[in-house]
Formats: sequence, structure tokens, C-alpha cells
Amino acid sequence: MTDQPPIIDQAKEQSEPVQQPLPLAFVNGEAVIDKPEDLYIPPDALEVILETFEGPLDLLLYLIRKQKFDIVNLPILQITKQYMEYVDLMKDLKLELAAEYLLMAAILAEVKSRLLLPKRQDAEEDEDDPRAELIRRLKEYEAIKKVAEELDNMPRQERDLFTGHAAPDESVEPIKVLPDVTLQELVLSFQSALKKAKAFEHHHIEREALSTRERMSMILERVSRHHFTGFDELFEASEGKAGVVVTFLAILELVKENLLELVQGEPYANIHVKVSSVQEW
Amino acid sequence: MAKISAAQLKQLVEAAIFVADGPLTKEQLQNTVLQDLKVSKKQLDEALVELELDYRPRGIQLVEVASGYRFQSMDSLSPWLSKMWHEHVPRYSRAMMETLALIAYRQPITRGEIEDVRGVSVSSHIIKTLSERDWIKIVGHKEVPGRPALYATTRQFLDYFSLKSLAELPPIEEFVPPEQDDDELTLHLAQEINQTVSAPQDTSTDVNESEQTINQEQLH
Amino acid sequence: MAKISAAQLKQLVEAAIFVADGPLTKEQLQNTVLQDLKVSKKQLDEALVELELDYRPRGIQLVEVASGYRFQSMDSLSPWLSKMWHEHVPRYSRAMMETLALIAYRQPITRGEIEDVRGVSVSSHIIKTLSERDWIKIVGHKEVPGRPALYATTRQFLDYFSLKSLAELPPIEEFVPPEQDDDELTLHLAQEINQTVSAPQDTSTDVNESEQTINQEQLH
Repeated sequence: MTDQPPIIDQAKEQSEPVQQPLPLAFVNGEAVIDKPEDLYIPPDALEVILETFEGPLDLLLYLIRKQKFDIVNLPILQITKQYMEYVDLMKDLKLELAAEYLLMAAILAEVKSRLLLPKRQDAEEDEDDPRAELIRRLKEYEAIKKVAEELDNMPRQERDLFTGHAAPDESVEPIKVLPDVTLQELVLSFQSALKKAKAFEHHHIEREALSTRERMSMILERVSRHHFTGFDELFEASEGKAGVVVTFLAILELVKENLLELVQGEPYANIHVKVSSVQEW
Repeated sequence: MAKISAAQLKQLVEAAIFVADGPLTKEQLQNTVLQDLKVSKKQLDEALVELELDYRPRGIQLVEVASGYRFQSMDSLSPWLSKMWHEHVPRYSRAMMETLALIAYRQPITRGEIEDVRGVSVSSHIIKTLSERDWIKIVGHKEVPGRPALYATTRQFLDYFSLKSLAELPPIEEFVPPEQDDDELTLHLAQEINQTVSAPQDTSTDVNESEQTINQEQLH
Repeated sequence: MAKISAAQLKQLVEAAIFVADGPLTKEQLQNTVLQDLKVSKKQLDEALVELELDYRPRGIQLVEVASGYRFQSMDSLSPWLSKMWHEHVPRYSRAMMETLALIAYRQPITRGEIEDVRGVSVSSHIIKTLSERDWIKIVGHKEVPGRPALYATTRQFLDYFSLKSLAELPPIEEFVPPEQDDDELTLHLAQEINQTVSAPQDTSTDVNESEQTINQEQLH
């Protein structure tokens, strides 16, 4: 033992001898009541004890358990008396006494007085026990108190378990989510681009149908710079007359712009097409 | 690769859970790393079971918590592992734990109802701390005067305590009412607890319903 | 425990490296988790070597990097693991959209021609971004000095906008916003564009005129 045990230990040592004989005195709540003077605890120690109660229900449970009372046959007279002693002590110590403690005192007093009233003969026997509600509350609170302790003891993060992580390899790269673009934005952009073009009016505006321009792109893509492609390979019979015309116009346009070269070995022979390699400079 | 061997699948799932920022559900695995691979539910289940077994003898374990699968250290190693951090492990007061327990076992519950059971008022500090830890959230409002907030626990709460669902919480003592007690009320309470613990979905529906009621009322 | 078995040491070192916030050196391990345990340099080295071997066939590998030991995913899994993260690319700039629009409506077109219309130079970044998205491609080179690349839109571009062909690109005047400041110019442009877009078979001018009348009315 150290010279100066912590206050809380002192309190336990000194309070327990006082409370030990109590269970012997209270059997089924029908025994003599203790005297308040017996309950001497050094004031500063008591303060620590009292502050550990979570409220009146907790204090009542403490009193009941300490004296091994059966909660179902709650000896209301004794409990009330002891409870009031604690409440008085708290007052004496000028502890900030929560209103809940006084409310409980009132409830206990009411239950006690109802118990003292003679029972009416015609009353249904069990329904009228004035302690019932208090007992229910005590049991309910005790159940919650117990699971709260269990919860506190359960393995939990930060204290008992830690999550394991591994670093992604350097080659892991987040997938890029590309922005959405609407057709309307595209059209408005075209409009704004053209509006900006101050010199627009002086420029020659190409009159080709867009489908011809599209076909021009397609043909340029299909035709190689290095090999000749058969002229007729560029036409798709399935496109019908209009398709053939568009393709033909596109080829003429490309030839005109010196983008395509046409070669024909002899009259009526197959025409071949190649991306122009003419250097004009 | 549109198909993947069982061994490759295991490696991929293992790596994914390890590098993920939080727990991963099977659905998340299917929608991300397994997206273009034809992996059946059964194959994935098998890979997870095998991984769980592989890691049993190791210092790190594969566990399923509310938000999915994660690896976590064996709890027997915590006395040594905790030396890696200098900060003190947060401790929670009894008042805090009792409030949390009431919300966990009796959700959805109002602050007033918590106070009724505990017999003392619940400080705002407690509610704030629990909310900030993302352990509790407001899931609706009770249609009684004052429309008090209804609190429930979150998935993060379950994750923190390494639980898959509320059903895994330690069982709460279902007190047998004294003979002369108000049976009906007690049974009702016990029933409520059961429902809350074992059927979180039901609870949420109730909350939604009450929310709808609220909206309807607001319209008038 | 002041002494620890080789198996326990391995578990502890393994868990420590997994739960640490960053790579761990041998010194850090000795100074934290192994602090009160008598673990020799050699024992620690052996544990690390064994762990490295244990993990070789797994999806996660124990590697030593500059700042210590850490676990990291197998490099061959990267293509799949990459799917776990998304990076949102910011919206396209006006310059980007105008360039794309000009390529769509005026293809095949050179960069110089785009610059002529826009009055400003087209940054390489824009061309690169549009090419990477597979919306534009080079279809040839214009036979003028410098042989500039000719840009056109791709099939992916059409697919993205759910178009069967470029002919389905909307004619411009449908999108003329109300309160045009420069009505005359816009109408003029609209006419040009309309003809360009919708009149491959030489749509009669009458049709265009009547369409314009309607639009003019709608503007007022």
C-alpha cells in the first residue's frame, strides 16, 4: 500500500464496512432502517463517488445492487430512505444537484405514500402496484446500462483493431471521366466561332453540301498515300444514286484541291486513286 | 482478358480490398475492378471465402463489416500496434455510451425518449460528438408536438465496431415484467427492440413514411 | 511478453506494415511495435524476408521503398485496379468547343483555317485533347506550302452525339438564341450554314427563305 492511496480507494474502504452489514439487515425489505449517521464518508471522496452516478436511476440501481435487493420486490421504504440520505448529502456538499434527483425523490415519496394506503378490496390485485412503473424503468435502464458497458468493451477501431491498407502500384492511374458535351453546345459554339470571325464576309463561303465534305474526309481516310486504290472501290452500290453522286462530287472536289491523284492507264481502263504527293513548292 | 482464372480473381480481389479507401462491397467489386471480367456471384463468393481462410493465421484478417469487406489487424496485436500512434485513443464517457446504446437498440429514437430511459437530460455535447463521429444521424422527425428529431445509428457506427449489422450487437436483456407489471407495455417495448435490432429496413421505411407525412403536411 | 515467437513476430511486423500510415523502416518497427520485445536485427530481417516470400504469389507484395517497407499491389493488376478511382476532367473551354464545332461543320479543315475563322491561334493542347478523345483525326494533308494536316471528325464523334452521319448535325438557325445583337449577320450565316448542311441535293432557295421567315417571326 502506498502512503497516500487515491481518494477514491479511501472512499471505498471506508464506505464498504458501513454498507456491508446492510444486506443482513434488509431481507426482502422488511427490516430496520439504517441510521444516517452511520454513513460517514469523507466529503471530498463522496463527491467523487456521487459524481460517478449517471442519474437518479443509476443511484437507485446502485443502492439496490449494493444491498442485493430483489428488484422485482423493490423495498420502496428502505430505498427511499437511503436515496434521500444521498440526496441530502449531495445538498450538503453543495454538489450541483440535478433536478432529476429531486424529481425521483418526489416519485419515490409518492409511491411510498400510495403503498401505505389501504388497498381497496374490489381492486384488481396486481394491476395497482404503485411500484410497477418504477420497477419497469429501473429494469429498462439496467438493461441499457449493461449493453452500454458491453458495447464499450467490444473490439473497436482505433483501440483494438486497425484497418490494413496497401499502396496501389505506381502504374495504377485513376480513370479520367471526360466532360459531357451536348449537341446544342456544339452548334452554339459553331455559331459563336462564326460570329467572331470579323473577316467572315470577305471570305468565300464554301457551298459544298456537308455530306460531300464528310465524304471527302472518308475518302481521304480510305485512300492511301502509297498505294493506288481502285476508283470503283470508293463507291457503294447500296447507297443508291445519291450516294454515288456524293462520292463522285467528293472525289472531284478532292482532285480540285490537289488532295487526290487520279491515274488511268488507258482509256476505259480502271481508274486508280492515290493521295496526292505533288509538291507545289 | 474477358475471363480470369480463380487464382487471378483472388489476387485481384485481395489487392482491390487492400488498396481501396474504405470497405468494399461485392457490388462495388463487380462494378469496378471486375467490371469487364465475367465473374459470377458464386466465383466471387468463393474467392472471398478462400481469402478469408488464407488470412486466418496471419496478422491481418479479412472481415465483412456493414460497408463491405476490409482487412483489419488481429485484435490480440493491439497492445503493440497502438504504439505506432502517439495520440491517445479516444475514451467515451458512460453517458456517451449509454446514449449511443439507446440509439443503437431503440432506433429511431428522440432525445426525449433517451432522457426518459436514462432519467437525466442528454447534453448537446454528446449528440454533437456522436454526430461528428458519424455514428448517429437524424433520420426523420417524430410527429408529436415540437417534431423532435429521430436518431438512428449509421453504417460507420457498425464499421467502427466491426459489425455487419445491428443484429450482431450483444443481445439486450429482455426483462420479464413482474407479474403485476403492465405486460402490454413491456411486451411492446421488447418487440420494438427486436424489430429495431433485426430489421433495420423496417425502421427506415417507418422513417420514410413519417417523412412523407411531414411533406404532405407542409403542403397544406 | 518480453519474448516473442518467430511466428508471432511475423504476424506483428506484417500487421504493423499494413496498418501504418506510410512505409516503415526497420528502425521504426524496433522503436514502436517491437519496443518492449527483445527482437534482434537478425530476427527482424528473417521475418521480413519470410513475409516477402509469403506474399510473392499474392495480389499484394511486400516491397522496400526509399522510406521503408510497405505492401503494394502487384503491377500486373493495375489496369483493373485503376477502375477504382475516377478523376473528373474539367469542362471543355470555349476555344475547345469552337474548334470542335468548326472541324465538325467544315471538315476536312486545317488548323490554319480554324485560326482564320476564330481569329486566334489554336493551341496544340486543344488538338491533342480532341484527338485523345477520338473525336477528331487527321485524314490527309492539304497540298499547300507546309502541307498542313486536314482534320475531320470520327465515327466515335458521331456515336457520342448519337448521329448516323454528319448530315444529321443540326442546322444552325434552329439554335439562334432570341435577342441576337447582330441579326443581319446571324441570319446571313444561318442561311449559309443551312444550305451547307441540309442542301446536298440543292434544296430550293424557296424552302430556305420560308424557313427563315418563320424564324424571323419567332424572334419577334
